[in-house]
Amino acid sequence: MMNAILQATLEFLKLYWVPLLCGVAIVAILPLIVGYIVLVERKLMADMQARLGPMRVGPHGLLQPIADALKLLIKEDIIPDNADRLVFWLAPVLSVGAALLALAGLAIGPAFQIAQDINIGILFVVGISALGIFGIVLGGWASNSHYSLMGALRSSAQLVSYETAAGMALVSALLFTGTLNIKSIVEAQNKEGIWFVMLAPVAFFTYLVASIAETNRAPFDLPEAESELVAGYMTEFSGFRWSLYFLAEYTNMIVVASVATTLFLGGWLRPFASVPWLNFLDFVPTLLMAGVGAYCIVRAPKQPTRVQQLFMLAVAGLCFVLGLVLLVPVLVLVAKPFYAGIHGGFWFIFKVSLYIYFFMWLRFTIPRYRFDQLMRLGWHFLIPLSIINVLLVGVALIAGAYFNLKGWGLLLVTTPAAVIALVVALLILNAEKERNARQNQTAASDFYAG
Amino acid sequence: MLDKVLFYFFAAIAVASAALMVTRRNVVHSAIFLITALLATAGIFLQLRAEFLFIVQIILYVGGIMVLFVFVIMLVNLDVALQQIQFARQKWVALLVALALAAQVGFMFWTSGKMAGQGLPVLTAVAANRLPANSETVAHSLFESYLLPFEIASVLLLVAMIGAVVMAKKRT
Amino acid sequence: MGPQHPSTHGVLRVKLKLDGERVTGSECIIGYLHRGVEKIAENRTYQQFAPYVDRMDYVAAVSSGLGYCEAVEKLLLVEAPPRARVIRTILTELQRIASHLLWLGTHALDIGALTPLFYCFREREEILKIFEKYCGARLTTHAFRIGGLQYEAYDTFERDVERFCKDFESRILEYETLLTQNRIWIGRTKGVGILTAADAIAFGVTGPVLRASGVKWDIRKAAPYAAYDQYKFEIPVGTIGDTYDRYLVRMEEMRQSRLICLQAIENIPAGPIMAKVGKVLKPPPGEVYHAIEAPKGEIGYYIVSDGTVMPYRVHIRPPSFINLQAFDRMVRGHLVADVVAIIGTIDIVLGEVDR
Amino acid sequence: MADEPKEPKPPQVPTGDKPASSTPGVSTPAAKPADASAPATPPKPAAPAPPKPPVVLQTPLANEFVTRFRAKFGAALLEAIEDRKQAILTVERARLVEISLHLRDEERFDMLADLTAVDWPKREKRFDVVLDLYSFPKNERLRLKVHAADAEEVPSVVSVWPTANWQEREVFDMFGIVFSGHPDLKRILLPDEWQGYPLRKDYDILQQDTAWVRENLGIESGQ
Repeated sequence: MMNAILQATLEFLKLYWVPLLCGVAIVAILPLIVGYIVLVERKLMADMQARLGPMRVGPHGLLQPIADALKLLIKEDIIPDNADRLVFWLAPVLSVGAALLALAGLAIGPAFQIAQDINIGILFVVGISALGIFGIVLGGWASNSHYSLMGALRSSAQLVSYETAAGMALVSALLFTGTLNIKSIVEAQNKEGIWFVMLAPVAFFTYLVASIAETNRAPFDLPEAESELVAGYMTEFSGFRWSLYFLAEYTNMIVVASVATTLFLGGWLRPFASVPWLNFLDFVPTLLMAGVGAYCIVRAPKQPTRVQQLFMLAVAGLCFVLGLVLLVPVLVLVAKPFYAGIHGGFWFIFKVSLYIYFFMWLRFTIPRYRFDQLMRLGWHFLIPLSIINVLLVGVALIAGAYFNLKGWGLLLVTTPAAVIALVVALLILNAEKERNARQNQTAASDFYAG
Repeated sequence: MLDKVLFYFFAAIAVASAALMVTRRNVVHSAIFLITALLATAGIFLQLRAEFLFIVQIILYVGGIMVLFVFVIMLVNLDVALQQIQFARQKWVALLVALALAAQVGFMFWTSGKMAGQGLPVLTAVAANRLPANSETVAHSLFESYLLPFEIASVLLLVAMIGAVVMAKKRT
Repeated sequence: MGPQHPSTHGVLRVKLKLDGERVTGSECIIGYLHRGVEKIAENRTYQQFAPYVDRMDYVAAVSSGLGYCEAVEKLLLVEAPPRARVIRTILTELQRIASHLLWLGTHALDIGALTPLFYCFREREEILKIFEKYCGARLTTHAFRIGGLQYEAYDTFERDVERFCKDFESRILEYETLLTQNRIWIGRTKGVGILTAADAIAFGVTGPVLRASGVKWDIRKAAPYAAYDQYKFEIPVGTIGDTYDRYLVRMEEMRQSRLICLQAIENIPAGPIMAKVGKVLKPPPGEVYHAIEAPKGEIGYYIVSDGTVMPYRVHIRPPSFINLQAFDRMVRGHLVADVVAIIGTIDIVLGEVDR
Repeated sequence: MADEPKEPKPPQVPTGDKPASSTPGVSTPAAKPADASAPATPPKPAAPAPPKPPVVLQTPLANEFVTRFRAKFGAALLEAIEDRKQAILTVERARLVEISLHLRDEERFDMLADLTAVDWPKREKRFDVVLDLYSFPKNERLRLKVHAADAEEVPSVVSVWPTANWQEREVFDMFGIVFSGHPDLKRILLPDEWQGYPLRKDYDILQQDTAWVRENLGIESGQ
């Protein structure tokens, strides 16, 4: 029996050592990436609020995430008495596990994808991230305080209802690709020469809103911020356990952002990838990196302490090296095969960070929805809109095939579809207003169905 | 070789969690073990290269139905459920049915041993690349050869949903 | 919602009777910050009591100080010189803007918008700098004395106030772009916490809350005090008296206050800043009730003097205390999430509620 | 009361045994006497004399509003004076609610700005319950006063102006005056089990509820 297992593992290793390695790499680097995303968020928030944000730890607060991580590791880990130990331990693990597993399905660059060619790509990602709900519900239940249970139920109700809307939005985009495999989706966008966001803008919009709600962020971050629920399901967790939830939330954000990029914004394709005369765009990444490096050098002497100046110079050096790495495949012919991998990776990360920037931007500017408004938006507005949008895109596709339009030609057909969808949206909205006016808002509405 | 090990691994988990699920006193624990059982069956689908079924199993059962289960468990206040005696009085009837079932399964294994082929028929899955992409095959069969049953089933589901909503409406 | 709650603006405990998510009744338990100001007043001379007045509504200390000083001046039948009255008006209007800014910031934060708080505090900082340059204190300023002013306006006073007023116009637009047209903000505030005009008057509610319900009444116009009769300004009035109307009324009030300051700086009359008032104040026996328009409503001082150095009885009519009574009427039938918005929109300061 | 600029006040010859304050009321702001040489400490009047010693500023109020009011209520109106141009009506305690209803409906004093009390321990009717009314249409203020002895109940005006609810509770909390007909008369600012009524003159400022302190704070005394 023993050698059977040994042989099986050897066989397993021979077959899958590359994705295993990538998996380990991702799981190791991710906390760091998430830490720096949090830093960027705090800096952005500060900048928008006419203040500076974390400046103390390292130059411009660059070492802040490491300090946070250390603090969280050392912090005392309190388990509320007569809480259910097993579930209390399991819940955050489940949450993080689901988020990281979903990350496996995604393709950063044409070469870099952990689960190489599973042909249910997008479905795999969406399905696995749906497991995250258990982490939240069980977490709320395990800390057995009434408030966190209520918070957990509310956030999972929100997740469940917005998943349908997100699912339908993805369906209308998948109509164009015809396959679920991530790599072929991006190829389809490359072949068509146009990103699907132009073909199905309404779908992109519904997916955007639904993904914000799905990751419990910005106007929909009700469970944590609700004044009497304090921190929702996360209240009782402290120290590292809490940071697991935090990690799960930000990884979910990355997962959602990369699904949107792959499906709508053309994955790792350079904007106007197939347009030959726009090739100078290849130099944009290097110029960007060089710009950042130069800024760091300019700022370096201004740093108060010696070690911070060195640190800034190191960051500048890193940026220049990256710039160089991005430049080499474009110029040197021999490095042509690497071109797709490196530049693809850059553009993918660039689009994902734009998407996440938009998340953060929303968080700082607009106030929070009330829970019943949130559910009403989900059920009465988003889901019907996305279903109707799927029908309209289907009809548009048939018309497109009939006139056998290709690429940009498809726009002729899909834009009217989008316009009709918007008209329908407006119809739903003022139907909503009349219903409210009639009801003068005092009727008790069932909160979980919204 | 790898498939065999994987299969046994998932099967063991499925059986163990099913057994645990039934014996747990705490409702939430049994729900968790039910989820692990479902995930294990999904694993077996994957091991048989049916990834569409794998993901549908996860989305449908674990992501959909189990969430509902856990919701209901949370909303119904738990301590009442705990007090009720877990095992109803018809213990003997249950034992009888279990024995009958075990006998039948045993008979099935025994006869299959007799047939051509060797012992426990463990399907060795075909390598992934030679299989047609199974989401397409599922789609083809579902929407082409069995379109009518598909439509009837959806209508049936629709009616069930509307029924549920109507019943819920009356109560609030 | 216990006394240590993040969004009750101080130590206020609210017992909510809920039916599911809906509030059916509420009871405010107050008194946590009760310092017995009125009892202390009976054992302090008139001048010694002045700083206590600032500690009641610590967000609008200048205007409560003005109310007290003017009440005692009425008791003494003394009139502050014109220069003092104009400077008092400028400082009170600046304090009104500062108090409204603090209200806007915390109110928006309760409803979820993070950024307005920092914008508001940036402007409020400018005002507090002016106070600091004028009388050395930022919050509990004790800027006025009975009979006039203690300090002459420092030399760049006009320029500072003018600079502040000049760029405050664009700043208000900044807040408005963030909130007024924001669909979620409207969703959270429109139709929430409605108080009809009749209820408002019945509950004795005053200030922006009353004006938002449609009653056009402002003591600065009804019974002008200090130098308000010399300036032109409108009184913003709401229509249905919900949280959104109160928001609009207060934003408009900030604009009007800015106009008053601008008009006032043009000609601050020369002359003495202190009336002929002796060191020891012994007002002739009798009583007086003097009310002014504080940012939160009508703050009234009922002072009874028996001719001695110490007042026989001082009663303060605090706007927050009486406005809070209307809270129960406004919160009925709303959701728990709205309770936070309603507490914010009444704009109460617990120091003033408990005295 | 709109403060029109001060016109010289007719000095009113004070009756009673107290020397009048040496200089008449102020005529122009600048000419205010250096220090208000009001009598050092007015001797406490004998019981039957009007509660406050007559002083140059209080003139009997004789405008048409008072005549109309006297015509309607006659005996209920005990005294109508004007102190520093603010009208004060002292009315009979029993008919307070009836008078308030009249004032609110006919005279249109639709807002009760303030309700408080003053403690004059020397008088046998020691408490003054003071109501400050305001009328939006007429833009006028009026002060109603009611005298009440220690154990006497004052009829509550919550039915007329709901705003009186908390204010009466505060007066009860601070003075111990019971308002009959008040929906739930209990302490509003002080802890419920607090003994004594702080704002009474005989309640020394340093005195505190020693029982409460010993029990809650576990120390002998707060000082």
